Amino acid sequence: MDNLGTIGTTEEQIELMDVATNFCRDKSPVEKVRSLIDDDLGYDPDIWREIGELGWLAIAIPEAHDGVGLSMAEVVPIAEQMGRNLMSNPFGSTTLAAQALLAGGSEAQQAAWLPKIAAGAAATLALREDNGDWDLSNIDASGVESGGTVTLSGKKQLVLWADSAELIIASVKIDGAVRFALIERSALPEGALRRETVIDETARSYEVTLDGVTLSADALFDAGRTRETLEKIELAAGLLHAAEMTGGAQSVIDYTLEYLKTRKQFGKIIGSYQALKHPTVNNYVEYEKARTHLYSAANSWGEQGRGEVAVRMAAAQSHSSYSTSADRAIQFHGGFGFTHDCDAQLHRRKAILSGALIGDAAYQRSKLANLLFD
Amino acid sequence: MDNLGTIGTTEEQIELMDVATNFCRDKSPVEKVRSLIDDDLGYDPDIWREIGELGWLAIAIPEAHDGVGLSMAEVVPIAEQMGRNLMSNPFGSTTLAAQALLAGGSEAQQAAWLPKIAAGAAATLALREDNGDWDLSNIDASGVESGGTVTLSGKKQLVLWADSAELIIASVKIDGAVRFALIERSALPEGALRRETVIDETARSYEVTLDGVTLSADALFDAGRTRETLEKIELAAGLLHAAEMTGGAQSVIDYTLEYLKTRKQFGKIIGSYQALKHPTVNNYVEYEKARTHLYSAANSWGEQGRGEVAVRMAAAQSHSSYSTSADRAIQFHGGFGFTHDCDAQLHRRKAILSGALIGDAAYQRSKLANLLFD
Amino acid sequence: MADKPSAAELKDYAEQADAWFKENTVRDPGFMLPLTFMEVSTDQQFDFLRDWQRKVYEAGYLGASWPKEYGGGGLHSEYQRAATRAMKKYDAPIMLNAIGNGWAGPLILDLGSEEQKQKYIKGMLNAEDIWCQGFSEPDNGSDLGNAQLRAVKDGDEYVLNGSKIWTSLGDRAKYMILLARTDFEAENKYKGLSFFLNPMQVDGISTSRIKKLTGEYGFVQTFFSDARISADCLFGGEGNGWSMAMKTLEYERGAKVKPVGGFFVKELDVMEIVELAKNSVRNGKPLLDDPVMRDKMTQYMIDIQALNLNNTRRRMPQLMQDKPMGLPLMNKLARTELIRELTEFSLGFQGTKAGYYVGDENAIDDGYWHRSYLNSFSATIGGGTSEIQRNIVAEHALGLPKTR
Amino acid sequence: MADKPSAAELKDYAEQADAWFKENTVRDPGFMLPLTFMEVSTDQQFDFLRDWQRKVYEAGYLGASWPKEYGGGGLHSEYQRAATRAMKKYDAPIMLNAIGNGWAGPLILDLGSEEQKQKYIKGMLNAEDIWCQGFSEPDNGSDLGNAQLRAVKDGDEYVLNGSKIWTSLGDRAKYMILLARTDFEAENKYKGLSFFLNPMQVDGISTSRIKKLTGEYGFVQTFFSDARISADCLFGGEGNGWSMAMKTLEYERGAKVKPVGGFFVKELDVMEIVELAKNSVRNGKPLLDDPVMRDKMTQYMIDIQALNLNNTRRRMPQLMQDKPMGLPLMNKLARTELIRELTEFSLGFQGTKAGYYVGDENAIDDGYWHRSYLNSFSATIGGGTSEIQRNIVAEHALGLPKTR
Repeated sequence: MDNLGTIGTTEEQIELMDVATNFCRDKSPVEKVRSLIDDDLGYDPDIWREIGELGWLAIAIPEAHDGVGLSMAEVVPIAEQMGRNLMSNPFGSTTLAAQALLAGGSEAQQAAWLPKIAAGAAATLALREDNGDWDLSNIDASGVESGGTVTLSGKKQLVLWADSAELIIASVKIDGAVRFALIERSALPEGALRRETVIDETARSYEVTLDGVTLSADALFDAGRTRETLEKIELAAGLLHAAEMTGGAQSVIDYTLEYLKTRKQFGKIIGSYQALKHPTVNNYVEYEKARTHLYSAANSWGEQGRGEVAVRMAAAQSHSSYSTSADRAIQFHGGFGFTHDCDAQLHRRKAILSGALIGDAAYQRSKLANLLFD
Repeated sequence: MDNLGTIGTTEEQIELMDVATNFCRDKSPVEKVRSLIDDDLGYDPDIWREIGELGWLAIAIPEAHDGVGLSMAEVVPIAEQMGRNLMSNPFGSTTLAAQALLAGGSEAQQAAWLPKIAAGAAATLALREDNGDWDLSNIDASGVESGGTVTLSGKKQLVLWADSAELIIASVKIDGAVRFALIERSALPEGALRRETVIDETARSYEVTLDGVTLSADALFDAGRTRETLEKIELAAGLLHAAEMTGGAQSVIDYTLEYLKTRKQFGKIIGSYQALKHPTVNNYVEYEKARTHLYSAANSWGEQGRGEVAVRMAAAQSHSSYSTSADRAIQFHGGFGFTHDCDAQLHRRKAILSGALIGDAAYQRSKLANLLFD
Repeated sequence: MADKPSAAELKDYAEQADAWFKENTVRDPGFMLPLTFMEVSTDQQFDFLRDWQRKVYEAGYLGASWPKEYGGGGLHSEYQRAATRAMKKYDAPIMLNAIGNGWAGPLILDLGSEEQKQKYIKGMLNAEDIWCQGFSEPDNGSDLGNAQLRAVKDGDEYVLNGSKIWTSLGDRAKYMILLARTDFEAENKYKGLSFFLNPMQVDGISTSRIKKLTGEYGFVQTFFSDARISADCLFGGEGNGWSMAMKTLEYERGAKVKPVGGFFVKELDVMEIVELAKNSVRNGKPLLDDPVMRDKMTQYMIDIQALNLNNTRRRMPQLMQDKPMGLPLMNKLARTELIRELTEFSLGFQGTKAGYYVGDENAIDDGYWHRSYLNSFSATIGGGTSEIQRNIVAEHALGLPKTR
Repeated sequence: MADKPSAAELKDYAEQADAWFKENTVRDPGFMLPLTFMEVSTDQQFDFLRDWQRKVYEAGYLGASWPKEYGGGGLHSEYQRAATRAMKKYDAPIMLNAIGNGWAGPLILDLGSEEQKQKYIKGMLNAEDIWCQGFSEPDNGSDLGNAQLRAVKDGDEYVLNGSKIWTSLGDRAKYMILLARTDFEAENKYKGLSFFLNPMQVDGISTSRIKKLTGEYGFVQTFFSDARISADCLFGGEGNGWSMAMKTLEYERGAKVKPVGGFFVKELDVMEIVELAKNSVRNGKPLLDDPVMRDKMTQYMIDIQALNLNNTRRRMPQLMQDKPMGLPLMNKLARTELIRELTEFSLGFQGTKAGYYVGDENAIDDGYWHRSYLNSFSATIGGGTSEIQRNIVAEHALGLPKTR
């Protein structure tokens, strides 16, 4: 098979890994994560500003648009460290919106938005709908074009950080074809956003009602770019969430190890019981596989064919690894694991949301099988 | 769902369980099993005679044909104990041949053969072919009928105990339709039987070349009975092998427990290590599930719909349980487990053959799914 | 001992019970009903279930086979079984007062004094007196025998200091069955324990609610600081606490005492998940058209069917000859782990909707499956973790040596 | 220390090596070639592999970077790596003398005397002198440190009594690296051990072949009864046996000494199983049209790809910051368990044909898959069982406490 990924890193990637490791650890202690659960915004605006100043939102944006001119490969270590520290903010949704603009946006659209994003403006994608389908081309929200303006209708679900986003890129059907519409949040009518209750309490998600939103026809991506835009979004999202989940798996395993090394039962440190020790080793092995796939996916990003195989392997492995490690973390913490105070549940819930957003391990495997065996 | 089986036993079943438990234990110590591996016949003719005298081959044969007039339900505890003690002989193949005669044979054919079988004559079925297909209707061996005689051609594979069988019931295609032919082994030409090397060294299997075998047209089952005959054979074989595998699982778990209770490493009885103890518990739980399904299948045998669901559940669960328990038995015996002298491999090999004969757990589940969800 | 009813008598009673539960069972009060007594979170839920238990009791379908003189129905246990079958048939809500009816009640009926029977039984049947359990402690979750809560005799009182945790209904209970240490010099940790029927409305006893991983409440931690209770509360004599505690576990497994009736835990109805699967769509196709899902679902059906049949097989001695303790001891392990796996598996049916949780209008089945999955850990952890259960099966059913 | 070659020099050498292996590699000698040095069963296999190793050595592609003065090629290790890559590329047979070249050789080159280097190195490179390993004993399979084989000093000789087991090529070897107990009063079990370069053709040393679960041979048990060997055979000094043994394990992991080249174990070629799957038919349809099989096969591809990439990642410090011992220590566990699962899984491809075994004309791939599955246990058990490996990872990579 010649479409298997390879592993490698770039200097910039490793530098960013070092910076992000310290930044995310220092700025996102778990007490802070928990205090933000009850916060409407869901993140610390000052830290968000710092992230903008660090240029992290500009990494994968071309220099022509005031970006750093690197690729998603260099975004990976940042997303990984954010996931590791349960740091939740519009970084991911904004990065994906930028990728969408790069894949589908016209020169003018890119020029209008990418510099803003590179400078720290939040953005997001509105793709999912009530059918629950992971196939993003299966949508019902629609737009009617007439005389240079488009009138939208329908609902989009699981739109992350919509209230913070200056730009919402929504998929709608126009004349039966999937199109992408650039919507300024400020242009949304009153009450268009409904905050959703999602399984991951650290995330912020909204249902967006498009009814009555009108925009100029040149706020649409070119129809000819829809397919590659959808593909780019799916891959970028897979890579980004794989990074977050891999970081999360590392951290939930470390969290469990800490408990296994200190908690005593029957007069013994419980980490000496093979009933807890060996499954933890198995989870650790699966995590290392996930991390290997993650940096293979980052390295193979952009290579035709290889890129998708590597990203889906990373997504599948990180989702199953994160889910299992967090599930066992709850169990191995015993009674404490059953409480909201135990961090294991934060990770378990986050893994569920990530799988829901990009498609769980089984879904990734079904897509992979076609790439590998057909 | 109204097609799920129920559990229950009959008095005769329990009596036979007690008799078979002692008989198989006494007559089939493992030293004997191993000595028979190098024996051409593969079983002890005196014990085979005793089995005939005990009337075990007559259990599921109607009294009208000199049988006991019970059902496969009462055969189950015997097959279970034979599997438990790795007792290998034509009991299974003969029982299945009788079931085939009951499902598809004419009154005359039944009258000709069932009394002989009830009295202890061995018989077998020749169903499988080189395509490896578990769908027994997919065959190439054929027969040409003309002027009251049928001329057969083609090869049948994995025909158990063919050299001991007085009767071989073979499936062949005649005019495009699957038919069953009653072949007296004595009528086979020289060299028609080739002993096969099968994974289970305690079993005896033959490839049967049908070329040139001719028989009278009334040695065929009626064409109209083919479908129910195939179904009956598949279910009876599923039940019988489920019983053998369940008994085998019990025995390989006990064999492992014995080792875990006596072997010392690092100055400790290894059975005190949770790394060995907990997986053994899991295997035991799966075994008990298999045994529950087995006696549900025996009890539901003959009930339309329920019978097949219960039998396939028993076959699926016993195959996966036996396979896993034997696999772990090899591992948990350490270096000794890797030797031919360790009994674990006898069981592991037997589980592979059983799965090959009736269809492994995955195959059983695929059939079950249709019964449960469609 | 009440007489065994005739088939006709039993039939009449069963029909009455059937009719009653058919008429009176409320399945959807407009809010989510707890599946177990450990999940009672809101006042609404508590009040509803308390009223329901009283109503069932007053209709004569709870404690029907407990002695008349203490508030029971005095009937043969066949009657109660018939009533319980009717509750199951109509998917009736759980009985709230689990620790009272399932643990304390049988113990008191079995070993209690006349006064104790008079004092406690009726109040637990009609749910007037809610009971809770005080065995686990924060530092000894799995190691009950190591309980450290201190009970010091002082005149005709005991002075209690320490803390208990995972107390279901602890903040609503009138009594607690309490495992406390009366002797710190005992030759082994078990002999130092004593068992109390402990009143909760006492100075020095306070509770704080524990927020569960589901975001709901249902357990409390109970603190004892110089709490004084009458020495009469001691049950079974000093130093016999461990054997009393073990007895309550036996009763729970259905030994000796006649069944009080009803159920404290609703068993997950498998068909619900089959329904979810049948109604789920994945990439535009019915989920059960996806052979991978079919295969997994089929394996779960095999598991579920096995565990359900095991309950029958357990009562068939002819199929329980070899390792007779195996089935009884493995049941909790197998069932709770299966429910955890199954509820987790169900999240994979939901596509992007798996992102929603209880409280969102877009959540499938109001988030029932997510909640059930998260709650499933209460059973794989509580009452002896699955890891402890494997030790128990290994040591008591398979005869493997203890892990030191 | 040989100079690092220039790109051009290396390219020339690599091209020569490539050409040589392209021309000389025999992939199918007409009988089944062992995948590992532990599976050499017949004389035919042994003779073939011995000749092959000599041929490769004489061509300068084995031991190319070992010191010239002892029989090596004296080249920089980049050369040897290039040659090994060529062997892999043409799927060349394994190097037979694994214990000699992989274990004893590096030890002797690292710590041996001039005489020892002169005496042993060349003979192990050209496969003239076959080496075997005597660490495990029948009663101490996993507990090497507890070795009981007795070595008693008597004048300028040691007298050996006891037994070793799982000795690959033990019946064909000229030398054995032997772990024996010279001091039964040592303060701990490890300090009582000494390490010997033990000659096998000595009175009192006998071997008996062990039949494997595959039905084949490949290991022997070696018996020592009053076998006398020269005291010169002691290596590393009395009481240092354990540290010598541990060193051999380090060399095996590729530490310190330059690579001898070639490989002693053929890695299962994943694509083989994909091919099997692609060519298999199930119920009339291609196996890989069965989505359940596709799904499982895909997961295995994910696992295989991860383990293969891990070998590269291990050499990337920037991706090995956290738990640096994790990847190296988990490799054996992960790889051997995967191969066991994968080969077992492959049996499910074969329908009724899975009933056949090596030697039957109807067997798929001559029974290669059944045999590989059964043989896979030699790797999940030998060299420290998977259970021991999990302890090692837990304790040395994750910092969990020892299990007592």
